Amino acid sequence: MKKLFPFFIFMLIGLLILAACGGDNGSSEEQDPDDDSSEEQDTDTDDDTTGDTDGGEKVLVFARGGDSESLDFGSTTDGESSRVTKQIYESLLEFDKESFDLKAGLAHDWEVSDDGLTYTFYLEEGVKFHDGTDFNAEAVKINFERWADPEHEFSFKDDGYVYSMYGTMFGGYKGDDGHVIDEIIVEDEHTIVFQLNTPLGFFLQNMGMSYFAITSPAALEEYGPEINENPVGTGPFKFVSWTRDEAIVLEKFDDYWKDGLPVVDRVIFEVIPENAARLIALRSGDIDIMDGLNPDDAQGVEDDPDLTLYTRAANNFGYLGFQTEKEPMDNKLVRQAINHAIDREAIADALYAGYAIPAVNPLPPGYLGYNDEVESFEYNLDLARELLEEAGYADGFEIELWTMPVARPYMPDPETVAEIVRNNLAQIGIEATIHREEWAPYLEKVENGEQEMFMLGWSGTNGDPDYFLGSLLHTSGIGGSNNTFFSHPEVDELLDAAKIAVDQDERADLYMQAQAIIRDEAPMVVLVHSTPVLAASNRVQNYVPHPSTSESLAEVDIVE
Amino acid sequence: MQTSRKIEVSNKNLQHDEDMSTISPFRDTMRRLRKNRLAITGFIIILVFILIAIFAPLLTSSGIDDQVLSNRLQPPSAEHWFGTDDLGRDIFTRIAYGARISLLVGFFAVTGALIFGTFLGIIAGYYGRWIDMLISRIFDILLAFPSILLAIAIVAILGQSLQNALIAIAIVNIPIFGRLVRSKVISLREEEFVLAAKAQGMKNGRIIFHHVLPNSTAPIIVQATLGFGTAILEAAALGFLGLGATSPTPEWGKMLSDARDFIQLAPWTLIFPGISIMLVVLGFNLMGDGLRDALDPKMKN
Amino acid sequence: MSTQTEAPILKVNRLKKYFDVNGGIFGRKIGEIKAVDDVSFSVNKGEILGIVGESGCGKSTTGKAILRLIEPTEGEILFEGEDISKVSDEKMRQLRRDMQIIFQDPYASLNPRHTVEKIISEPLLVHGMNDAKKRKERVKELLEIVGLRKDHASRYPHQFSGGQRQRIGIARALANHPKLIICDEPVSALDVSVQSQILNLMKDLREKFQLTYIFIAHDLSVVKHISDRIGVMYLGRLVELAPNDQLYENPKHPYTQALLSAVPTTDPDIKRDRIILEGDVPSPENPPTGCAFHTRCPMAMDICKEVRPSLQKVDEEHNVACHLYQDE
Amino acid sequence: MLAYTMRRLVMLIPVLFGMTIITFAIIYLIPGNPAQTILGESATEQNIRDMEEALGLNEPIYIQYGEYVKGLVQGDLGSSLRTRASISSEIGPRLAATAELTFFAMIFAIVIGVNAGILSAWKQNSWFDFLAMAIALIGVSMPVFWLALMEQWVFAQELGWLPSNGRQDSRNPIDAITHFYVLDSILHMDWGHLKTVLKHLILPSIALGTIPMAIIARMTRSSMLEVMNSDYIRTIRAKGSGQFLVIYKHALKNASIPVLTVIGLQTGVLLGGAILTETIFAWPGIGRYVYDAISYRDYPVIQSGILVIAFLFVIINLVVDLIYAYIDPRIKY
Repeated sequence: MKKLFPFFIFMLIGLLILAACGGDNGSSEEQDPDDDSSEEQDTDTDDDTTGDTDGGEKVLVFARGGDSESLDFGSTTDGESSRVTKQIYESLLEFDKESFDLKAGLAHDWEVSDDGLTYTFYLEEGVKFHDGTDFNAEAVKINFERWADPEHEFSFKDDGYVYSMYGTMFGGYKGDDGHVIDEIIVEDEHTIVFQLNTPLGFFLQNMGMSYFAITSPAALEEYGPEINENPVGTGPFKFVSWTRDEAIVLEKFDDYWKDGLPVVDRVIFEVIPENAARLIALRSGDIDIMDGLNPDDAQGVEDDPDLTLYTRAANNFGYLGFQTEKEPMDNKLVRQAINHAIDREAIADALYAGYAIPAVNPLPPGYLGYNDEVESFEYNLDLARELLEEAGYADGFEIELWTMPVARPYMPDPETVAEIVRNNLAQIGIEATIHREEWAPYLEKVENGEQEMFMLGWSGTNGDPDYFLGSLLHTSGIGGSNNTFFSHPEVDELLDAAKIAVDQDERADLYMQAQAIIRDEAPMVVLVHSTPVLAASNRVQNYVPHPSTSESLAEVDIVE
Repeated sequence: MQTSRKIEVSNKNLQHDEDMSTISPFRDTMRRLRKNRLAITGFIIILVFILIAIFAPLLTSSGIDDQVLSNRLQPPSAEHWFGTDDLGRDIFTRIAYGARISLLVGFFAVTGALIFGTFLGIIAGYYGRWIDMLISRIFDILLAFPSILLAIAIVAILGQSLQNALIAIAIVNIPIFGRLVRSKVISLREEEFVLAAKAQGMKNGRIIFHHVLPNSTAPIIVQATLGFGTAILEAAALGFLGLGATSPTPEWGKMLSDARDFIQLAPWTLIFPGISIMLVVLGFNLMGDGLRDALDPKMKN
Repeated sequence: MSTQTEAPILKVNRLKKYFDVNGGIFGRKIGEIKAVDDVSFSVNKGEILGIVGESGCGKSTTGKAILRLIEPTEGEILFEGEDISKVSDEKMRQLRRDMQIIFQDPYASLNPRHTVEKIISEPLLVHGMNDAKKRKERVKELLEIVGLRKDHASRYPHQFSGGQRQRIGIARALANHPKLIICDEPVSALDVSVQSQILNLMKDLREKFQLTYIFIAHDLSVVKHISDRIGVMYLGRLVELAPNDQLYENPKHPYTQALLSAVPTTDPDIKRDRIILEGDVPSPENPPTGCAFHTRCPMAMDICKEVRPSLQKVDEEHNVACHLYQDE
Repeated sequence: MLAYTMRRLVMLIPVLFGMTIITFAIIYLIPGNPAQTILGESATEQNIRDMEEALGLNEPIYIQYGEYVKGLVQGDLGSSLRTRASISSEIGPRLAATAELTFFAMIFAIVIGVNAGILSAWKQNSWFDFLAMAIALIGVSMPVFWLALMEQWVFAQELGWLPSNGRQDSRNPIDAITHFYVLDSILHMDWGHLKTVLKHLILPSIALGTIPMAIIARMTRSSMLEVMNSDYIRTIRAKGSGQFLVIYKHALKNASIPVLTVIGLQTGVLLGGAILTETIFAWPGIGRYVYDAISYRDYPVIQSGILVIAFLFVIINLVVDLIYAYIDPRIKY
């Protein structure tokens, strides 16, 4: 016990000194965003690793709200995962920088047969995986078979691997009726042919998705089910380390096949869960780019001379869905009335500080076949009341409004949206009570159509309209993703035709027709397309956010 | 007779302080409590919040969910004393109505814990043997979890709602009351006046309710008062973690969690709910401390 | 004094009370304390039986075990001919109307939160006097019987002196006209000056209400004036049981002799040599074999270490458990 | 002492057993299908069936519980629904992060609490005493998460003195050996890192340590007042000069028991508070692990996180009890 007293005093003094010097340092950070150099001066005398890493290296720190689930892109649908794997892996095709237009990826050229059943890809030569093995047609075949065939040696089914995105995009798995890929033929080392059994309008679009990138077969062999923690691809950066909930560190792949890329030496994906805290970190120079800027803070970022504000193009929408088989939602007039009663502008302003587009169609603008001519539902309470009266509900009614318990990209704050909707509905006499469920039962029950009115949304992945319209509004989606139970023969026909058409103009026309019908039937209130805002330090150059939320950082530079 | 003479002597002694003849233990406590300045402060704080909760509709003209989206995140002003939140709702209104929630949560959680805890504590303490064994082990297990964690577990099972949070907090507090009552009952069981009651031929129920319980009230009251504060804190924490009240309920912890994103833009959305929680809890802590001093000076540690 | 003609009101046969001792890693029973070990005696109606022994000898346990305030481990307790050691709790509860106890500590035995009125009227209520007015009357009556004032009824125990509290305790015991009262060292917590008042009161009450007392004390001088017969206990066993005068004039057991030699006499003519006992009372958890007293007995013989002496009649009504007097 | 220790260990068994039942119940009793949770809104029925099978959800309850306990005994906590990573391997570094934070919070609480308590008692009824006790009272009434938010607002944002989140500078991460970053940077003899790591520790430690600090201050003060009224201290006080240090030493000796008690009692509060503090300061500890799991409804992680924290709590309490029994001879065992 005698030693305790000096110990306490020592600790007390120590803490005070720390607090004091912490203060000094912090204020200098505040003035000088280039914290590293000042940090280095302090520590220069000590021989440490700080000097080596900071010396001439360019380090880009990208901060986001959540950690990645897995670095095996195919077995997850998590955006935070593909954001990282996009840097490590490449697909046969790539999307253009700001849109879903296709350009060459690992395949420099491709051909489609006239019947739309045979796709031939000519692969880049001399491309190496990070582990030094060669990229070739065989590798492509192994990857696709791994996803398609649950019995494949690299399927890792027993370890809980499920490739749900593959199943969704290619109509199921090997042996399923809807599965479109009949056969994959390796023509030669650098030529591969996909033989389909039905035409698929968005097959090429799929090939650009980061969910169908190519993993080194040698690495699959080596790591087995642990491939999700040891990614090996052909991308500009290779994987270094992953400290869960802290950071994923990537470094420049020296043998990258595109000359002069990547520009920076290291990319660190840091996790800072709170939007506000992330902005503090950006301002103090701890990070370079932050995703998920609170829209209310966007003005402050624009006013800040050291920061730049970026917006991502819209690629999703949130909606208020109606169970169209249940009373009173089976009445088209009621659905239209509610459409007129919801103040989309207010939601866009309140939730996104204006960084959202009030939605008209259940498809983001800029997509193939987006129908500009569809008239939006005007926010008009009188009109809404009239329609309601016409439908026989002059005195309104009581209803449950189901709201989801988790935030999704298309609906960052479902509770607040629910409150605004409830308020709006009250104005036309509809008394909504907000009903909550846990996420899993919520999805189950919504899929079973137990509710009358619910909230949900949809995010794009391959930039194709079918992923929106086909999933959400085709009769075949009932019991799955068609939670409004919307079933309209004419719409079904149009969507079916568009799905198998290979000519993109023809497809666009079919989708436009479908949207016009959907607008009139009003199975849902399409609320807003969010245009997420990001902020970055002015030192960051050539950064272009992609609507899919994952963009390559290969060309991004840091200038002092 | 020799005896009667002696009695007269002692009667004189009693007449000497005749005015004390009706002083019951209860009044004695009240007298001591009134002298305790901290306890009075605590009592006043709580009273103020109770009045705010009751008269909330008179204090403010707006409702808890009156959204004026054009009026978002306004700083405190004459019109909005505590400013407005991200949906343009008056924060003062929400805090005033929120007082109802916090006080009710405290009340019901403590009452629930008190009733079940006392019941189990009495059974364990009075009957002993295997039933004591069983109940005590259950208490041990429940107490093996840090309280907020156990509450999280319970809400995870029951699902998120204010009511379930309340149930969780009550369950978490049951062993605290249970153990207290049990130990008190065990010590009282050995007291001669309880033995005397048994010797008189009283039934167990009567012994428990007329002899054992009334003599354990002091620590129970103290614990209940302090428990009020903890329950409010726990409810706020659950609300903050997104496991308590749901929108648009103006629960203070939930208000804090909703306002987190606006810490830079609108700090008042965070400051006022936090201060409210702190003040109410402080009130109960002060009163609990005061009651402890007044009721049972031995319990001080 | 003795009224041998009637059947005894209470008969205790081979009463035992063992307390378990727990310990070890699993908290199992690792031993037992023989607080009362094979005690037999009987009490006649209207008699006062004194039980004397050093503290820890099991005399209080015996008293409480008779009332089943502590459940006896073994043995029979015949109250008015009926074995009450095995009757149901409810039956026992009703029997307690007839058997009462006065506790040692007048401060602890009264509920501090109840008024005197409530304390005394509660036994009336639980045994069926539902009329509040009648109860009030009876409480006043009882207060006067024990020498307190009627208006004391509204006060709380903490406002009384020790002697007065013990009077309240006596009034409570008397409330339902009991037949037997066990007095568990009723005066040992009181000042010497008050002791005799209480003893006199109890004597008066016995005559007035034809009560039977078992009077437990750790001091022979207290029971001398009040008892008809006296039993002496040592380490959970009865070592001597004899009528009052015989015990004082002719104590047989060496332990009784030692106890008696410590009593200061008021008669200067009688001179006794004080017998000082050596050593401490052995632990009841591990009592000596044979005669429990042999470790301290000035007259111990070899047999005392081996064989436990039984309580045997040496004279009419004089029983002793000692090898000095054993016939065989 | 050994027997006492053994007995305490044996008494732990039913408690641990009960804990597994409670944590098992979390998975078993939650509404909805975990497979659906994992796969989200775009899952097909076949996906869900496959996932159920992979997770072993189609077995009867006793088999599931048996598997669960069997796994626990082998140190296998199952795997996360969200990341599919093994929880046992994920939890280690997080445990270290939480332990480091908790340790420094406790140091803060003890250093400030004990000193403030002693000084308050020494200067009883002075303005210092009044102020310190007022702060202590407010301290116990403060919601941890609110304090943390206010700290972040004032010290990180408005003043910019201290980092607002994380354990270290992400641009320049430390090469983890033990995952106790303070220890790691000492092992690396890397004083630059040590400084940043300690700077990151300040705000969360203060937030987490405030409640125990307040309680320790109050307990120290009251036990000190008792000591100070003893004849022994009166004599020393009467002697005059140099008395303060003597009393300080003497007082500390006496303060050790209440402090130890508080440490035992407050570890639970601390570990519970860690959930809130870690969330706000983005501290990658076990508390935030559980919090993130809550928002993703990742029940196996919630389950294991709660179990591990509770286990830790039980062990710490056991150790405190044993130390207590060791240093205080009045305690019977």
